[in-house]
Amino acid sequence: MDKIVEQMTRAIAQRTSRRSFLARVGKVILGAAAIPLLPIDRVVRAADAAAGKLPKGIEDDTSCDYWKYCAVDGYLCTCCGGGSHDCPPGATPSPTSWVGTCRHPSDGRDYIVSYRDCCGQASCGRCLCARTEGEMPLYRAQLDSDLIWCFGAPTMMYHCSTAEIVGVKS
Amino acid sequence: MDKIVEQMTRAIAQRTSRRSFLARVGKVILGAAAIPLLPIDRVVRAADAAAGKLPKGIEDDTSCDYWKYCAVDGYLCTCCGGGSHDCPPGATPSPTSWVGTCRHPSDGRDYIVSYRDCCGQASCGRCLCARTEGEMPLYRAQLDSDLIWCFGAPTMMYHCSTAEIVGVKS
Amino acid sequence: MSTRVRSLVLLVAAILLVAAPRAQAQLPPDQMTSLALPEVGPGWIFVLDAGFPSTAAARVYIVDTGRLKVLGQVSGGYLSNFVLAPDHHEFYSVDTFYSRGWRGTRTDVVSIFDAKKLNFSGEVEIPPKRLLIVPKRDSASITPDGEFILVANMTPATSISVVDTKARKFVGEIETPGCVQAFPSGNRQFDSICADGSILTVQLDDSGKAKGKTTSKPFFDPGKDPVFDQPALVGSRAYFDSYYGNLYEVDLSGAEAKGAQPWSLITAADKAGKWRPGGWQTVAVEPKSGVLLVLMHQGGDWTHKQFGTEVWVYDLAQRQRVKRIKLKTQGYSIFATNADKPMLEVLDLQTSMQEGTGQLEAYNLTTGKFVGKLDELGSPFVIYGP
Amino acid sequence: MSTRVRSLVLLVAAILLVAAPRAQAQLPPDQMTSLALPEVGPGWIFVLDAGFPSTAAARVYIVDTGRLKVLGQVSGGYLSNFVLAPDHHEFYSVDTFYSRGWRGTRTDVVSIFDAKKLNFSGEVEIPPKRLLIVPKRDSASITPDGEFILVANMTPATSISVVDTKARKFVGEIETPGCVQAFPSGNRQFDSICADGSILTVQLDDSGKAKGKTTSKPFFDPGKDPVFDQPALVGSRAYFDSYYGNLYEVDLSGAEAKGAQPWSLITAADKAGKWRPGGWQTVAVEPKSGVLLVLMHQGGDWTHKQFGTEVWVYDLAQRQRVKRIKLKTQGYSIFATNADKPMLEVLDLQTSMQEGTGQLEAYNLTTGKFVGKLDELGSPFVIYGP
Repeated sequence: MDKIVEQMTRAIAQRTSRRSFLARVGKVILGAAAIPLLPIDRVVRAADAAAGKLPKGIEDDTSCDYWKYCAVDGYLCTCCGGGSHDCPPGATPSPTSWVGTCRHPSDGRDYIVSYRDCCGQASCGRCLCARTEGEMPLYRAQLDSDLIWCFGAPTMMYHCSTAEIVGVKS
Repeated sequence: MDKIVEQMTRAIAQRTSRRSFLARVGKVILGAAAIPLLPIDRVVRAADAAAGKLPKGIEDDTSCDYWKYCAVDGYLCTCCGGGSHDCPPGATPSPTSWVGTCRHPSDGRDYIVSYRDCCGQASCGRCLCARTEGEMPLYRAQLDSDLIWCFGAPTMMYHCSTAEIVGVKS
Repeated sequence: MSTRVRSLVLLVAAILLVAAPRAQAQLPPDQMTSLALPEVGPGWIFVLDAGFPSTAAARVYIVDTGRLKVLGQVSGGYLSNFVLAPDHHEFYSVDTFYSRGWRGTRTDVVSIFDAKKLNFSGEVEIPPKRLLIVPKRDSASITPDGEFILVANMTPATSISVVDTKARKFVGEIETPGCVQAFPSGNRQFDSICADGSILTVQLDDSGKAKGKTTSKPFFDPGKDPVFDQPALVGSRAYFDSYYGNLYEVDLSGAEAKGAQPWSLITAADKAGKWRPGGWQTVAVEPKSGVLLVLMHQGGDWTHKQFGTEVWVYDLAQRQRVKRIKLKTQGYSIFATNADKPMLEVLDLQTSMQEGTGQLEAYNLTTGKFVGKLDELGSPFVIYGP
Repeated sequence: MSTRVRSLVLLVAAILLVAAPRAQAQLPPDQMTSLALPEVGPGWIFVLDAGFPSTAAARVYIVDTGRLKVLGQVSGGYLSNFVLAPDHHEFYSVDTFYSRGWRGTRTDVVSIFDAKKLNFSGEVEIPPKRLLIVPKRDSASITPDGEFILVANMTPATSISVVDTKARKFVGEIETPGCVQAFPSGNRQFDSICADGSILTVQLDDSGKAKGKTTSKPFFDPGKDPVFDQPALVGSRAYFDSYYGNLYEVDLSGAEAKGAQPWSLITAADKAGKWRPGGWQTVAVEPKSGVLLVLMHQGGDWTHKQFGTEVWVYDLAQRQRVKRIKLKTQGYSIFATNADKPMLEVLDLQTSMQEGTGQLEAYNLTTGKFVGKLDELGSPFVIYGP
């Protein structure tokens, strides 16, 4: 898991020019030495019911039941003019995020999902979705979904929430 | 009626040191020469039903049915730590207001009521009450209840709404 | 890849997966971007959410009424107004901000946004005098050529602030004593409605300063039959409905506004049934079909803000009612669109302004049938069209 | 004349009037004033409304739980925190503001209010780094002597800003790498909770600068049984409940925090019934009665934010459950008061955070009976006590 987080951090760092900032983020939030990072083996997957009946909205990215949203917390960008991993016009993807693991309903794979806030517009206020699979208290900030995850964005003003696949859990 | 408005303006002016401001208010909003001011004879009184059954909250100043509230429009100060004619702590009574006429449920008299906003705190958000007896469009601003009536107050930030008896309709 | 296409891909993938659950490649990593808007479409509307209960955080939802979908948002301030550039290249929010949210120094600005990316691109400071009211249409507007934005002030003295959109500069303030709002009626002309039932017409010069003012004869009697202050505007023609159910047409094209003889929207039977207009934005015109729409309810005197249960449709040429559309949910504001077909859009604040559960309902104007709805629009009061 | 007295006068007048409808004098003109608060009472609570959906307009409702009445409001900003001076002469709102509401320059301040008149009396600017999160207790706090306000920062590097309340000055920033929040545990000492399950104790000098830091041994295993991050604090004793239903007591009085052996809040049968703690502010202590309260629900793993259906009451000395209080409405945050009798206060966000329909319900802690409720509290997350 630490490797995945590291990859993610790297991937994010490649996408942004704020490298020095992110190096710091990495050290502070993600790196922190000997601390076990994710209680990953106890993550309850959204689609444990995959073999049986699937929730109605599991393939609908405007539904809180959408498979990628297993640990999303906020107003869904898909209801605000954005996509499941696209910010609405006028909002900027945060270079930082908390992470979760969601099982795809059909391929059965566990995907690492980065929950990146879109920042720089007033709160969207539509489709509030608060799911808590794998979500941890504030002292494990990188897994806390209640934080405004706009660190490194031009502003800390929260607009809406996305879910971006960053890889498959190995 | 014009006399009452004039009296009210005077009464308000006595209560505030911003006389020059209010003289101007008087001229602009209340004085305006030959313009007929209040469609007072067509005001529907809150308690026309006084002879029959009274609304449940007609004597309860935290109820939207309270007799003095026949033209109130906003969050009731009585639900925000204030009184029916007292601002909650931290909020300032506006020296200006719109006016209405409400019949007292028991004495049958028609009282001129000044709907003074309390200003200088963020909106209270409790006990929204929107009654429209005698309420006029924006071109009759002194009878428009949708305006932020904080003219002459230290700030135009609306907190809640009161109803103050200023006299009896003669 | 648009959201729609991507959803489709996922759906197709999912269908394939059901057949062969482990055969396919894993989903690739997503690439996060910010979306941009297409050109403003004829079926778009702009829904102003007043932001109750806070009132200090207005927003405008940009809505595609054809898909009943939110396309984006323009963020505002304390009881903001919205203005759309006639050439659709910019959106404007006319805002009041306090430096500390609810306290501190007041600043009024026209905030400018790029209409594609919705990026904030600048602001023009105006005198901190703008009319603060539960948001109404025409408290801020723009000349048809897009040169000047007109912002209504009230201190309570009334005036209009003029902003030059090209120069991005405040041009000056025009006093409009006893008259309110700014109905744009020409590239160098706007009108305000006055306390005695007359119309003030103001002519502007090319720099946006007043060069002439004319007060019309009263076109209605505010003491007897007040008109609502949010008329339907088509070009320089204004359609005002009144508390008692009359329709006043006013020609704003000339230097002096000219009111026509009013006509009644209600029959004797309607009157007996206590039908009358009411709500917030109570009247609309759909020019292509030549119809006038009025939001109606049954109520006594001073029920002018009661929610409407029906929308009555009138043939404007014949001055005759041609249809009654019963609303599924009681409405507060109405608007007409005509992208592929004439449509009625109805805003509904539901049970309470405090709950932020306002919604939009769409009806086919030809058939009167309910088409669909869009919910979670906060406390929406006003609809603007492109 | 207080509201209550005046209401009484009106009521008496009304009763008289029924007997002799035209005999009495007319009501005198009202005299409008601004009310002041009495001394903070033991039955008062401070309910933090996060202001959803806007999030930029937090407010604190000051509530008398005895009368279930709102006494006043402290207005805030973007995801504000609330702090009460221990001597009750001032209230503080720890705020973030943008100069243009949702855009512009960020400024973080401690806003100071007079506790009687609720007048804004000054602000102390702090580095624009404060932790922005759906509001939690202890993201801002004050030393027991009222000298220093401690504000949690996250950039995401973690630190604490210290404000001197007497001098009304920002004193400095103390780095707390890997540790968050500020639990005040002495006049010159506070604690933060760390990612590895340990506690960082920071000693202050008289100027509010750090003069010593000690990290305790981990008192819980975050990978196995995470504790909630909003403990009940009584003096320098912290009570943390955990996801899996254990109670961790930590003594914060010394230079190094000392965790006690945890004990289980649930029996084997409870476990089988899937009972566990959950919500937002999930644990409370009522020291006079010596009871611990935990908000409980039935759910699987990762249901730690599910609304609670019951509050379980434990004798702290015996470490034994003594009562189960079934909630009328599912709760999200709990608190205990003891003005005349021990009471349980429960915050409920109802069906949705978007609707601003949050309410407070009060229960008698001795009998477990529902006493009453106070509604329309916006989106309330946190309860603070005097």
